[in-house]
Amino acid sequence: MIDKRMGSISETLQGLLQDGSTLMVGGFGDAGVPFELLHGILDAGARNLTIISNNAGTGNRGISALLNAGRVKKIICSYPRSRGAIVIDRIFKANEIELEVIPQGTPIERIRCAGAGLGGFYTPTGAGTPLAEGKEVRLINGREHLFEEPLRCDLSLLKADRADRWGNLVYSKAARNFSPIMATAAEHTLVQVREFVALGELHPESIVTPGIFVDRLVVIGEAS
Amino acid sequence: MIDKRMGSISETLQGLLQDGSTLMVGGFGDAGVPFELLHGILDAGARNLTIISNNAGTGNRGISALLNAGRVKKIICSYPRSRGAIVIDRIFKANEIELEVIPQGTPIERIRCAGAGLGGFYTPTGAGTPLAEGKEVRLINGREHLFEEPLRCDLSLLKADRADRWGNLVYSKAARNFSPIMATAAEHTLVQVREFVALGELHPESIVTPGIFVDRLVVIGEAS
Amino acid sequence: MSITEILTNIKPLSRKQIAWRAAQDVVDGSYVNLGIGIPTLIANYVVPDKEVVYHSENGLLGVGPPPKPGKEALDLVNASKQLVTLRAGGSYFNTAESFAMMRGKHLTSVFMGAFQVSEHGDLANWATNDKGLMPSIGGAMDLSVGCKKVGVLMNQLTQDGQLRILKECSYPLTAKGVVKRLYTDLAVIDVTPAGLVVREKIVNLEFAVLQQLSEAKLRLADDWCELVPPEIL
Amino acid sequence: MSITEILTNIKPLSRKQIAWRAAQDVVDGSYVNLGIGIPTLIANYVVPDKEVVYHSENGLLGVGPPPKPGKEALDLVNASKQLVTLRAGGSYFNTAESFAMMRGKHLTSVFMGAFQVSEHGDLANWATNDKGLMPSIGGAMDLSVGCKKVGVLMNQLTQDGQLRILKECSYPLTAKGVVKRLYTDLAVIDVTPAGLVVREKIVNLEFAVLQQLSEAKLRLADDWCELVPPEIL
Repeated sequence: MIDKRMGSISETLQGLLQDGSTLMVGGFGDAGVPFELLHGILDAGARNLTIISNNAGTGNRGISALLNAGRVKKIICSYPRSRGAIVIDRIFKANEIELEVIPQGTPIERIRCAGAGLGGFYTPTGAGTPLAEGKEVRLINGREHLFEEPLRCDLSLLKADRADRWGNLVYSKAARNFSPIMATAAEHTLVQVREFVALGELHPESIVTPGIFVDRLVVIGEAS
Repeated sequence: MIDKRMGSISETLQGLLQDGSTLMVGGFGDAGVPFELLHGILDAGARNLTIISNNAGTGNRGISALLNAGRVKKIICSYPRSRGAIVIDRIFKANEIELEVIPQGTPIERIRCAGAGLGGFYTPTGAGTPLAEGKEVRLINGREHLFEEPLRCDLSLLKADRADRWGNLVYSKAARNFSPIMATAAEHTLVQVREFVALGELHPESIVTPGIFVDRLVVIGEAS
Repeated sequence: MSITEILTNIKPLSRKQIAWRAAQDVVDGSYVNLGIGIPTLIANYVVPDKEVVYHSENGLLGVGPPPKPGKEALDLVNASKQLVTLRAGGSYFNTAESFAMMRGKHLTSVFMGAFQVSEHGDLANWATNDKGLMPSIGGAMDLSVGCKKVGVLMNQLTQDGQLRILKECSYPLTAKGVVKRLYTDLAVIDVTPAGLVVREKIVNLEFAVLQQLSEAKLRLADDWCELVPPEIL
Repeated sequence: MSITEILTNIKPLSRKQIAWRAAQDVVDGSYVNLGIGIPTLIANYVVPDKEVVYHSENGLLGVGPPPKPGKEALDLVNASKQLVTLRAGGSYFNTAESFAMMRGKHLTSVFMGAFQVSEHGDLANWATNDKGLMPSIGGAMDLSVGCKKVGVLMNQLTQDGQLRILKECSYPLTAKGVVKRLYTDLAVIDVTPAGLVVREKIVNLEFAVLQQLSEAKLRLADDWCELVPPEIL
């Protein structure tokens, strides 16, 4: 019998989080960010975290809360700048964090590469720019490409709209973004969902993330 | 105004097919095979075709019909052997075709690579086997990987279940298989569909192939 | 003539007017990505009889106008994180699929902002040389290497009067040799294999003066015309 | 003893009994891929209180039994191109996603047929040395490099009495060092870093005789037990 539901946020994180863990966090802006799971990480007290996410948080919640509490050693993202990105801006200027900014298409493809069991790929993105420094460059059809390696993590923290006990997921609108790919490249994939439904209620042609990629689910209801 | 519907199979192929064209053909077994488009290719009379497909046809229709008519110079597939694969078996044994057999996960990834604008990738699949001959081998984390290049084509011939005038597609059950990826790597993507629906009728979260990847559609109804 | 004197004789385009001019180049039936800032305004000036499918790199095709008050969906945002709507025919997909569209040359055109552009079409729009400014790339690099037509919208000069059209960019590059057309507050300039070619310039702006406002050498097209935007409030 | 004499004293497992034995190793809550041929039969012998999600490389999770007459859907086939059903909770996806599951080590176990297996766990199941036999790979290479537990189901000998368990495969390899367990009509044999270890063998089969039927050296596990299948018609 498969049932991936956990009773609470803390049970969902139980035994999986360590100091020094690498976390992937779904979401673009606020859409799809698993705020409750992130606040669970804050409560769990882990330190020296590495976070892989598109943005670096705004206001005082979610990733910003972890940054503000000094729990994050390094953040890998494509677009930290944002109206309201006050915490990352402050600690970046104070040199209190290692910030790695990479073009959005590269981390998502590196994550997919890891999840798909591939060994790396070449992309034209970033060739001829400062981001090419230290990277293998290969001329393919006369055009420079950079070699990029698979990117995996210990925990993927995601937010979905609906789920069943097998862990099948559908997302809400543009809240989908990174999550279906991040689900494939984690040692453990943890998902907060708005609504839990009976097995068979999600249409098999419309399931976006098949449950094989999901380890634990927690039902949050209408999240913050 | 976008309307990708064509009035007939011949109009759908009009001006796009040449001797020597490379065609990708969706489908696994019979599920998802665009038989009517393939028979349109037969009627159009093109020769020296290269076909990329999972199987090599059974019985006397579809790919088998093209093979039987001597129109195909080369076929790249993963699994030509099959009950009823009489035509490919005969012309393979008679040495009348160039047959390249590759592991199914590699062509689909090469096709995706082309459609995604990447320059190539490394896969562990095929390493240490005769398929590694002539390929670049790279040791990644102590494991042999083969370098694989993007694979594109002139025309992708696909079958979908429903479509709208923007070319958005949904598929029927396991008839999906290669088609959503093949749609991304063709100079022109041509799709035969069972049913045409009004714009907005396909749910935006359930569309499998966004219309951006589709050039022309033809409505066939319940296909053979 | 000083820049101040120049600017008293001419009327540079407003941000909205620059967006209006770029909108004239948006083609019916095309797939278009609009970057953060001025480019986002372009959709407002595309005439409604053109059917255009707007792409947003966070995973949308068919982006529509902002929602009516009370109809907002918090999960429906564009790449600028603004609340938007989805048109009939629109679809949602994941970031990998979205960037496959971008890098894979499936979009017809993209319009972006920039800090600097070189005469070779090099683009610099993600970082300056100010170590205190937090760098941010987003989709800019993937869009610029992958798109068939890259248009850049920017004022001819920075707020403190620095040139932006240069022989070589001094800021870190986003991509090399990708920009096809520049839309500034003074002119429309094409990047060609033979260098920068001015296609349109605003009324009362002498070509020699426009050249002063570009480090890179400009050439005035034989068939150049005046850039006359409508009044936009 | 000749092979004929051996075979008069023992009762090798039938195809269905081999599938039954492999089914005993299928774990509750696991994700399992069943290859073409004997492996497809395994699902018939997994007890119903185990909830198992069957994967088919053509893009299905949650494959169910064959459809009832009159309920067939022609688009719902498994990797063997047999008509199947989809269980509640099942899903459809494209081939790239399906092979990501396979290569990316997301499946718990895979069961395949083989022509030959070596003592190092090398697998040969896609081509022979007969140039007249059309080679076919399908998902075999990706499954075998990507899956955590690869089990092989095959008769100990070929139809014409050739050995299949070898020091080195003579046929073209599918993958190197991937097979973890062999289920034959005579025995269950594990591939370990120290070589092949017989865990189970059928009644009345002397170990020395079993060794004769394998070119590769076998070792009998200290805790070996008898392989006693149920009668299956």
